[in-house]
Amino acid sequence: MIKAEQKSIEKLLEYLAPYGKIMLAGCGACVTVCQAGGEKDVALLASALRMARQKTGQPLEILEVTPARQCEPEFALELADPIGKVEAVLSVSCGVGVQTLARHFPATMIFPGVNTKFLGETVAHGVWEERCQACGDCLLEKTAGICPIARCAKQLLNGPCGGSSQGKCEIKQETDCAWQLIYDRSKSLGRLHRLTEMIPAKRWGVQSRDSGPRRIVREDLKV
Amino acid sequence: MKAGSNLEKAFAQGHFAVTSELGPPKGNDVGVVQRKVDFLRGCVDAVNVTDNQTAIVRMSSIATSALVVQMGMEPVMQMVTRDRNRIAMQSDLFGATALGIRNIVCLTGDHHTFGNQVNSKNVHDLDSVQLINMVKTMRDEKMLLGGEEKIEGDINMFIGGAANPFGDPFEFRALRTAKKAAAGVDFIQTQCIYDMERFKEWMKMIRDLGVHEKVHIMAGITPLKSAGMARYMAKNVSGITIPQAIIDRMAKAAKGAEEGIKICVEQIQEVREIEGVHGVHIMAIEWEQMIGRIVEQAGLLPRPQLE
Amino acid sequence: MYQSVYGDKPSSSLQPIALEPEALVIGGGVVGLTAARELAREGVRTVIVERTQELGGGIRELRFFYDRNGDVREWLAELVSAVVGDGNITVLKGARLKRFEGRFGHFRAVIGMDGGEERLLSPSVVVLATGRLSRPSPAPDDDRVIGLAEMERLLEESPALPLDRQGRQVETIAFLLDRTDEDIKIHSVNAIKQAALLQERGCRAVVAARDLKVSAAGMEILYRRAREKGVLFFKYDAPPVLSPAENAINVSLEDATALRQEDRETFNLACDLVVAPESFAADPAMEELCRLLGIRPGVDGRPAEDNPQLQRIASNRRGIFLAGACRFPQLVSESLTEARAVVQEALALLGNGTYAPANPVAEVDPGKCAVCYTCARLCPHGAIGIEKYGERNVYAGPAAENGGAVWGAARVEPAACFGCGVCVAECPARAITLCR
Amino acid sequence: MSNFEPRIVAFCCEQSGVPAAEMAKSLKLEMPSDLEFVPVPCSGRIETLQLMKALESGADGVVVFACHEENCRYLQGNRRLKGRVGYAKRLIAGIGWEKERLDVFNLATNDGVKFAELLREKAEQLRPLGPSPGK
Repeated sequence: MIKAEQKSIEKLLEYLAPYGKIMLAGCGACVTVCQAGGEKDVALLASALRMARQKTGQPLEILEVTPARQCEPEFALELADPIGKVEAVLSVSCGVGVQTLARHFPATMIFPGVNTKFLGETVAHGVWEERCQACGDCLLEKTAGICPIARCAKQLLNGPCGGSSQGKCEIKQETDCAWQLIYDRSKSLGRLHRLTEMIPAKRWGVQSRDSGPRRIVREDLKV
Repeated sequence: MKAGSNLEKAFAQGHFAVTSELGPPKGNDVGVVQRKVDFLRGCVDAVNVTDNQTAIVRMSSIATSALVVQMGMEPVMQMVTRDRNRIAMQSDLFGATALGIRNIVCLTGDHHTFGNQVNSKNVHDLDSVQLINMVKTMRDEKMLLGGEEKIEGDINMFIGGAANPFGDPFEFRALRTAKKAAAGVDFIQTQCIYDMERFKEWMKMIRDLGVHEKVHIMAGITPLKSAGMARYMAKNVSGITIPQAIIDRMAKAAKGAEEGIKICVEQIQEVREIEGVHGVHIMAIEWEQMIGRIVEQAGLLPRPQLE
Repeated sequence: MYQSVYGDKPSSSLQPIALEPEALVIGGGVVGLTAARELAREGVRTVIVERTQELGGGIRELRFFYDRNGDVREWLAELVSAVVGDGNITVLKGARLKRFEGRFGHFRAVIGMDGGEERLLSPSVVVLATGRLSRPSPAPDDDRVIGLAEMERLLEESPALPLDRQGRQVETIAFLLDRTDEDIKIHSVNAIKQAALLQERGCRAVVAARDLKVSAAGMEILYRRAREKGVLFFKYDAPPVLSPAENAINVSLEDATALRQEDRETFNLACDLVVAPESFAADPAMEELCRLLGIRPGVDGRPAEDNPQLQRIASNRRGIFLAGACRFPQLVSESLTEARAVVQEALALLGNGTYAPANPVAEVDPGKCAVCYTCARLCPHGAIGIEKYGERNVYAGPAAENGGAVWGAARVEPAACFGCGVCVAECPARAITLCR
Repeated sequence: MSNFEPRIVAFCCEQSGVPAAEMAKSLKLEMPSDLEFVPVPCSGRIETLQLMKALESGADGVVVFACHEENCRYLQGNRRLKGRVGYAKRLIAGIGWEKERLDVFNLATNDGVKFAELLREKAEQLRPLGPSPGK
């Protein structure tokens, strides 16, 4: 799922300084799972913001709302009435939610409350790691199920680079070297021979975001 | 002959080649280049020109290499895939060959977070193996990547790559170098060697794969200036392992620099006996003035004048 | 061989639901008033929501009936007083529909009054009768070119010759009907009616049309009466050209009644007045109304009927009906027929106060529902909604039983479901079954 | 293989396919022998999965009788079905089955004759293809 991290409270207070009444919109899906924008996080952040503004003498009235998802037009439109009553919205859903609200409420400023980070896996409770860059042309078949595009700092397709040592990436000690993992797993699967053939240059410009913002249309469903 | 460069001739005529490394200035002071070239004149068959090494902004490798050519020495232009996409790299190759540059070393390059532009967006459109293959295709099939267009003119480059026998997973290192050989590399310069045993083991695996006949392996050598430098490199330059024996030897020596040079010469003599090693690549980071002495003490002078 | 089209267990939700005899009529025009009056007569408590401060709607421009004598305004006044006097009907003027939720059997409508006050209604049926806006036709900017409405007023103000307008003698009037679009008859009816009345007053009336629409009850008789009174009818292909003459407008048109091209003559009619019928404009509020009511928008700013093959007065959602000019600009008589048809269908639905689904009904298993909104979005009859998740609009886990009310999952309103099964096929979680 | 009698599953929309089928029966029109009808309230009820399952479990041909494009009693049902049949056709073509094994025909309520004709033509078309590869 999409993983995100809340922005610092100072930054959020800076956004909300000019407003007296806002909506704090959470999201019931991905950001709930990574504890950045679920109903509990909304309540937590709301009380922190209220207390901060209490101190400065300009109280902040917050309308707390957490629809099931913020990336469906219908859920966004359900917030139409409450949004009509607030001066601005602080959305702690991922970047998709913020932009969905922005598209549907042209007259209301929608502030991002979190930094959307990556598509990732819950490695442990409270620990999430990047797994996918949505490059549009999955090559996991070539690398035994470990993606170098997402998990190698230099996105090497014919790794490892010279800096891989004791299974760790030279850049961050806590990060496993993707190519060490690829090597180990290929070996255990008996697919080492696949790593001796050069993976050709990737067609970034055709399927990844380098081809510009992408769109999927299922003609059979569109009707 | 693939490119007709001096380095290629050295290998072709069976000489034990010697290359060194030159770091371009952090600005446009041509004098820095001139000084380093003068140190190396006559001591090496060709000199590597680094490409924003450790992601620290320096004069570009193509410009510096062109200057080296004007100064009458043969450069080995390094190109990293960190900073340029395939369009930039192919157009730079056009320019480089036009400016008389005949050797290239294709590298992935150090991650930009090591350098002084931590906020930059890295490119990594290709990796070193794909770059090697691209240059080979441009040279041998006169084709751009993607294969549609014909190239006007010849891209005669003697293609080099790097290898790190001391990185992990060790068993895969030789295989990866074989992969580069298949991709079309002509010579390989290894990371600087301190753990001689591991290097010999790596060379054996290279020989078992028959790579040493397809590719000229050059052993990487870096003289240590002091025990401090040795400890520093062992600790935070990943991919380099320095046996404790060498660190102790450096610590005991009265003048670290002299001991470093002595060790360096011993290493050169030792690697010369290893079957499959066709040359040595001496990287004296900001110590180019010592190269002359090292090469001379190692008995590698005078360098052959090849035509 | 294939997974059965219908679920095996009978649906728990096929029991009949209670229906309060309450109706909401949107639009205080002649159609809305008629529908409200008929519903009230059958004991249905009706609320009329009229956007302006005056009842009557578009018909207030008319004075004369085309097929019988009598003053339209008297007839309208009598209807309005009957409605206002009826105990079962509440009239809300200066009011509009602000919000509309729920499905058949559980509609909730919030009416916003001009004063800012709001009213909550829970109608069982809704009648959409908001009529059409008419805009002066884009005639050349000559003050002697007027619309049908203005001609109707002129006729009312001067019952006999000399007909004068702004002090000028009016003798020859030409009606140009080339702006009638394909299937709208109303302009032809009014033009011929007015031409006949003008002839009675001694004027010379001319009607020029691309093709005359007379396919309505009593239209043939009206046409013959006009001919008998001396109204001249011209048929043309190329639109007539208007050009100012000394103190008249010259209308030159090539009469297309002659069969052979060379026999066609060009006529130049010097007229004191030219009548160009108004054109009908889409009511911008209709698009918003369709969205609020959740009904299918049609073409050219009209609401769409449920299905062209079936009743034209039913919208695609059970319990919501369309009638009158808002559905299609037509003769008042035709609109009134539609009003009565709506009343009959509404009464059939309300029945004896209960409604039992007559068709198989889809049912969502909340445990499997991923709240992906596909079914609510696709249901052709707006019968599926995502249940509000509690007052604080928070997302509770699926199938969190909460006193029978299931939160956070899609729910099909049995009474509103037509049993087509599209949602069942389209649901990515295969959480919906069709139960008989 | 000429006497091979293809097994056909016909999904029929209750608004068009079913009345047409009843009309064909009452007119005693000649129809393929190995035929199975699946009545559905609207062709929009037919899932891509049901089309595939019918083929997978032994049908040599699957046909869907849906209303004409603008006549769907439930507005868009038949257009959604058309999309699904298109998807399924691409799927079976992708796995090397003949596209003719899956088809959709648009009918009106009184198309009894056309119904029988279409089924006979489909049986004719399937005969040379032989039993379904899935058998």
